[in-house]
Amino acid sequence: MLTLSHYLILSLLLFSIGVAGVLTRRNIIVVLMSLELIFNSVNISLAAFSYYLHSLTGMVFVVFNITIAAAEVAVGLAILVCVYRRRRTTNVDELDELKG
Amino acid sequence: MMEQVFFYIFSIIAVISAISVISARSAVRSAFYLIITLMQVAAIFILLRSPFLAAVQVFIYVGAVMVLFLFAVMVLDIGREKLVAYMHHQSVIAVPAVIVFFIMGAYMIIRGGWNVSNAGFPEAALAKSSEVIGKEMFGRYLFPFEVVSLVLLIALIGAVALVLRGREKDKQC
Amino acid sequence: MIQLVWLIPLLPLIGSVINGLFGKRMGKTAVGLVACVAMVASFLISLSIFIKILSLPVAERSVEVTVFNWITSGAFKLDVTFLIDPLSTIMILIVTGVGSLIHIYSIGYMHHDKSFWRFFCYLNLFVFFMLMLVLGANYLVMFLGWEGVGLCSYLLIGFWYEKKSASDAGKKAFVVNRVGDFGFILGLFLLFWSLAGHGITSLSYKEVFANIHHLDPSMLTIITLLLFVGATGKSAQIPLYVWLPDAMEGPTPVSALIHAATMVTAGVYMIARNNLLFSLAPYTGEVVAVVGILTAFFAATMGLVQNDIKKVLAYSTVSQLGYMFTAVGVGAYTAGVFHLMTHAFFKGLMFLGSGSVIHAMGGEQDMRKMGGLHGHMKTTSWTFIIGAIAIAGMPPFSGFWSKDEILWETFEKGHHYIWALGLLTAFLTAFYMFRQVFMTFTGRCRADHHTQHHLHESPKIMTVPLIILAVLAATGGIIGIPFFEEGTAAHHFLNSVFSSGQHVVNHAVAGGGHVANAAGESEAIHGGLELIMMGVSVAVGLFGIFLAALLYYEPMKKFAPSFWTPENLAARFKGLHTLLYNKYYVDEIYDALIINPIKRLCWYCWRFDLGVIDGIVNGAGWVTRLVAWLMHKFDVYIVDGTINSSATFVSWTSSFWRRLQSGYLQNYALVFVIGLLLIIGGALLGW
Amino acid sequence: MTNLLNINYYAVAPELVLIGFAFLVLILDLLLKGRDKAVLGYVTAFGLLVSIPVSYFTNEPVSFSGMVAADSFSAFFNIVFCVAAFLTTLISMDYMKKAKADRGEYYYITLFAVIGMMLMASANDFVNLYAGLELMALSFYVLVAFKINDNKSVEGALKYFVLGALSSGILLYGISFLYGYAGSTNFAEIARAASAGSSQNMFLILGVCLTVAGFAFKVALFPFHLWSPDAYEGAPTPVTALLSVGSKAAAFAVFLRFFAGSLAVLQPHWAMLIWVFSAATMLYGSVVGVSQKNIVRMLAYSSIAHAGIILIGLLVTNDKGSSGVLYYLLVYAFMNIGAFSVITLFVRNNGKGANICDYKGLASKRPWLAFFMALFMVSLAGIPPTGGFTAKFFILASAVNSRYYLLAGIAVVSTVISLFFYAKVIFYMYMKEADDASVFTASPGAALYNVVIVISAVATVLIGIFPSVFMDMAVQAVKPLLM
Repeated sequence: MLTLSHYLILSLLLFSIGVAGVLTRRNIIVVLMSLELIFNSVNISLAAFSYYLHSLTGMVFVVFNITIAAAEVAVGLAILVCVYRRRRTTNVDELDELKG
Repeated sequence: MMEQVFFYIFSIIAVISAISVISARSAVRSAFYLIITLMQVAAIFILLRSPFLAAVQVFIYVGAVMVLFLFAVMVLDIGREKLVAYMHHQSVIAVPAVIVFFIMGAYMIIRGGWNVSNAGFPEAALAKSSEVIGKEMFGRYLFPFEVVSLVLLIALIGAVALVLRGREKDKQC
Repeated sequence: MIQLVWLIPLLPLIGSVINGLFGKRMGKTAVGLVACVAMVASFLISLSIFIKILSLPVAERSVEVTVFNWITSGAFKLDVTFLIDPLSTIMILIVTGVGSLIHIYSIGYMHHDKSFWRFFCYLNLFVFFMLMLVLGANYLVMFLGWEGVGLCSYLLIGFWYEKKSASDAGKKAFVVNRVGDFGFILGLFLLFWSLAGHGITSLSYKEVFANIHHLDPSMLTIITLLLFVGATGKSAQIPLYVWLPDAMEGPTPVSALIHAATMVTAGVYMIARNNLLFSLAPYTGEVVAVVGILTAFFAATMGLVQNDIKKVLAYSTVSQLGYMFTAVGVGAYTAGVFHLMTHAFFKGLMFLGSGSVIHAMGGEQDMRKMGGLHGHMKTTSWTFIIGAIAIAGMPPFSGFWSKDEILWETFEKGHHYIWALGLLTAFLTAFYMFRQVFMTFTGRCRADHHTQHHLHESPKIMTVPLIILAVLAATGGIIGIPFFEEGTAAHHFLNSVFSSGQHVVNHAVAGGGHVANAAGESEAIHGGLELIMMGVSVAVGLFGIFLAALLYYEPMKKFAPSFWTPENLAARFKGLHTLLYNKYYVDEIYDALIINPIKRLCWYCWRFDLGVIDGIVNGAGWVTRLVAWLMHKFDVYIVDGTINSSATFVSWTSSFWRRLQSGYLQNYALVFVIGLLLIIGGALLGW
Repeated sequence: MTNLLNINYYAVAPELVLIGFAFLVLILDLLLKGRDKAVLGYVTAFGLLVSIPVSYFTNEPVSFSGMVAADSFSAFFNIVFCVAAFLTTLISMDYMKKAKADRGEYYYITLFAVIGMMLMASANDFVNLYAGLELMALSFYVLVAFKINDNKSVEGALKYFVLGALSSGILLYGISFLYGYAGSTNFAEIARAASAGSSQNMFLILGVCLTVAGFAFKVALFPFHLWSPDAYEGAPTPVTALLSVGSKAAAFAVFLRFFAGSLAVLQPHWAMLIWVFSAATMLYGSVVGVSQKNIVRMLAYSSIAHAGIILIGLLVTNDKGSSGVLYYLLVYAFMNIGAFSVITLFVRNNGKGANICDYKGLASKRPWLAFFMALFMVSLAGIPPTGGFTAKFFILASAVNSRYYLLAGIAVVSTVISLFFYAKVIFYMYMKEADDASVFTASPGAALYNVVIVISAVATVLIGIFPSVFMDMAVQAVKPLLM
């Protein structure tokens, strides 16, 4: 029997993998992809809660989240394009002008 | 029983491809692995009796977002990553930290439980989830729905302001 | 009229703001006019309030004017409230009156300065804070003024900041005053803390005084001692007097206004205002009196050998402040405040006079290069001499009455040693003041030819304030002449403020078996004994003047015995002279005892930093380097990377240890996640 | 249907006004050409100005099926947002020209950011809250990157974006657990569930921890603050001013409404967490601020330290603490934007004017500006009689009242430490001579800066001298929270 915990653990696993990707990958595009993993894991969690709670809020929230995540990707890639134009790199570590 | 089997199949594929996303050497591969993960998530949504979400997931994520990603990868990142280390050196600390996070989270999830057992929507209603979600969205969630439209607008304007206008400036220079 | 009291501090503030913001563009005439009009208007209001107060019955002479409720937080209230009572009225009259004269004088004195507007901006601002200090009806407003005058004093001492000695002196004043203020703040905190324990959370004098009996005497002693530490800083008493002589680096009107007439008397005012607290802590009173008289004496001895015209006045100021503290220490608050007033007149006068001299001498301050100036600048000379007579305590000039009153009160209250030391100080005062007069104004001019040629009397705008102050210095003692019914006018006027404190003191004295002498009974005691005392102090003063004349006044020198010349005396008492000339080496002692140890401590701390902290960092670096090496092997053999990781890894770790803000995005994210882990972990362990 | 959903347009009147103006500016931007575009900034500022009284008079019951709580609390915050955005819009008109980033999008994106903040302040449901937060955050990502030809600007934006998205993810994850715990995303429902159920529920704990981390990022609490100095330095200076005031205030609004309002029952459980946050943030901000040479970075750390102090008011879950937070934010808006306007006036594209030592001798060259700058520094340092002092006073008084003595002590220590860097600016302005007076030449649009600086200065002093007026407003504003 599938329980809520199954789905939540799956979601947690994807979330952790996403966080690990943000922390370890040097390519900004892959970092952004890892962020998408995080949002997806949240969506699984919300949908699972929604299903097991018999409440539709979670489902609606997922729809909103998917939309907002798409918007975020657009803005993120736009910023990335700006960075690339200035610095000709997608390596996170080469961006260290601001520090201290 | 079948449901369980499918859940494990989808989950395992999702996790493996997710790990591949963050460990693949090239960004293009990462993008493809991510598409696989997103498809599995859509399948999970179906297991959760919400085909509408699954459809949205496929349309928006796989159809729109990933195309955007692939586009960005192709335009900005042609094979450059091979030249530099693709993994950050702080992995030594980051990976254990994430594992600790996972262990703590898993412990809390297994120990946790929810407080209410409300049965707002019976099984039958969930079967028609597209319709119900639609009603909810234009009913109770009308206001956030409108706000989300503004979010999309701002993404549009923002992308134009940063990318399109930037090119105009480049031309002038 | 009394309701308009808020105008008194506000006008100088407005003047200051106008000059500070527009001054640069307004031109010197307008700047001076704005500053002086603000001051004079403020003085006129003060005067009318004074008259109004006089017309009220004695019992109603204490009026609180709440300008507005500043902060209300539950039962706790902070108001900007002004207290008009005889004490604050006298203080505002002094501050605005003498202040106005000094402002007018400054127009002449500072006329050639390029930062004319800045000067008046600061000066007006200072007056504002000083008025807040004396007018405040609660400790907060007083504290605001207290800190404000300190700030302005610092700004004005360092006014010519291009001159290193001036900015150093400013810094010295700042640091020394911080030491004092630390004690003061501590005292205030302790006062509120202990009162809050009894459920009183008010800051106003009225409330505090009404409930002060809740505190036990030992606590009160500590509080008053701490407050007195603040007073020693602000009013230049032992051991914190060292900044005042150096403060003479500021422009002379500043010395006159801040470092003679007003700010330095803030400590005296504070103790007079808190007379009830100090009366309840007799031990503190003793300390105040002893510190005061010792300061008076030692400063006077240091004044004997100074050659800088302003330094002499500076030491004399410290010495006179010592007198005032002696007075308030023994419980003779009226006498202290009375001396404060007369001192403002004659010391303000003398500083302005010395300024006039310096002006004429083209900036020269060394008295050995002066002499014979009487012929060149009659007004300055005469007014200066009047000031000197007043400070030397010659009747009927103001200084006589006030100083004599202090001496008489100390004697009468049984402090005979203090009285004796006071008398000796009076002698020294007369001596060094007339030494200064003779060296500056009589004899042959020792200045170089060029300077002599340019000697001139100062313009009217400078001499008129001198004349007014001279008149005040000469006649200001009237209110302290003790031969009226019901005591002196000053007593009569100030009695209501000090009666509670006085009552406590007299009570204690009576309990100790002494004869109680309430202020109201002063008529009876101002009898024979006091006349004798007066005679003695006049005689001592005259003797001092006579000895100074023998030493420094040309026509008298021939009557002096052969050893009685400055050179012979200096040679004979070489050790003493050197000691005095170097001001008892106090600055050097402070350097050796306080400053150098602090410096050394800092150096040790720095060494500690280098040795231990770096050790830790290096150790951590070593560990991470090991991990890095292992990782490197892992990379090479397992991941098959082409990564030269150790170098970048070490650079990453070092920047991690050195600074969290490394500039690397993923470090930020990692810190973020670790923070999250800590939160969740903490929550799991149960916060 | 309408009644069932209780759609109430009055409840979102301020947002509607701004949306209207945003579209007006958008259309004008398309229609106008060349020099005429200068009007965009004025239209934006006017819109924000109009929205202030509208916000003031908006006080409606909870509407949109429990989504929007347009009460006096959100009205107070809306006014703060509008004032802050109004002032920063005025200074940005000339700045953007100077920075060669004078594009019309800037103005309506600013308006959208303000709308997002308003939605956050009035949100009564996590769905709505998250939408508003993302609206604000996306707008700010774009605004921070707005000087697209400046390395620092885009770099700061990228860092801000990645960390911001990460924090959004974490926040969202936390929301999902709170939803799982209570079965609803509505604040009132969650509050009901929290007061009914056990406080040891793991979903609740996990949800609270994750949401706290998400909002701590927006407030820039240690250790979630790392983005802020970089984003602040990189961003166009007016944007930095708005970011440091608006985004922070919006996150505090949520903190107050959700933690001090809905989860007040659980205060003993999260108090320790907030205590540690507050202490660490205050000390970190003031300590690291001391070593800064760049004045914007210095203000970034100062802003971190201020956030730590404001957090004390959150910890004290009574009307004193909460109203103290509102009051502090109001004061902070004026003094911080004032300081940033002076900086904006002088800062050059080549980085001149951004260092503290560039302000040498300002007092003799531009006495007015130096005076105002000194006033703002004095206020930020919390010295009477400025608003900064009274704000600190209220917060610390509430802390002492609720027996957080140690925290109040730490706040005093942090204030004393921070005095060093504020005094450094004053010291450079007044005690040194200028090496290079060219920094102080005014740009052609200086008049607008002066307006902003004077408004901020007057407000800073007025609030300091008449605190009770504004405190009463704040006390009124927090009433709906504590019912």
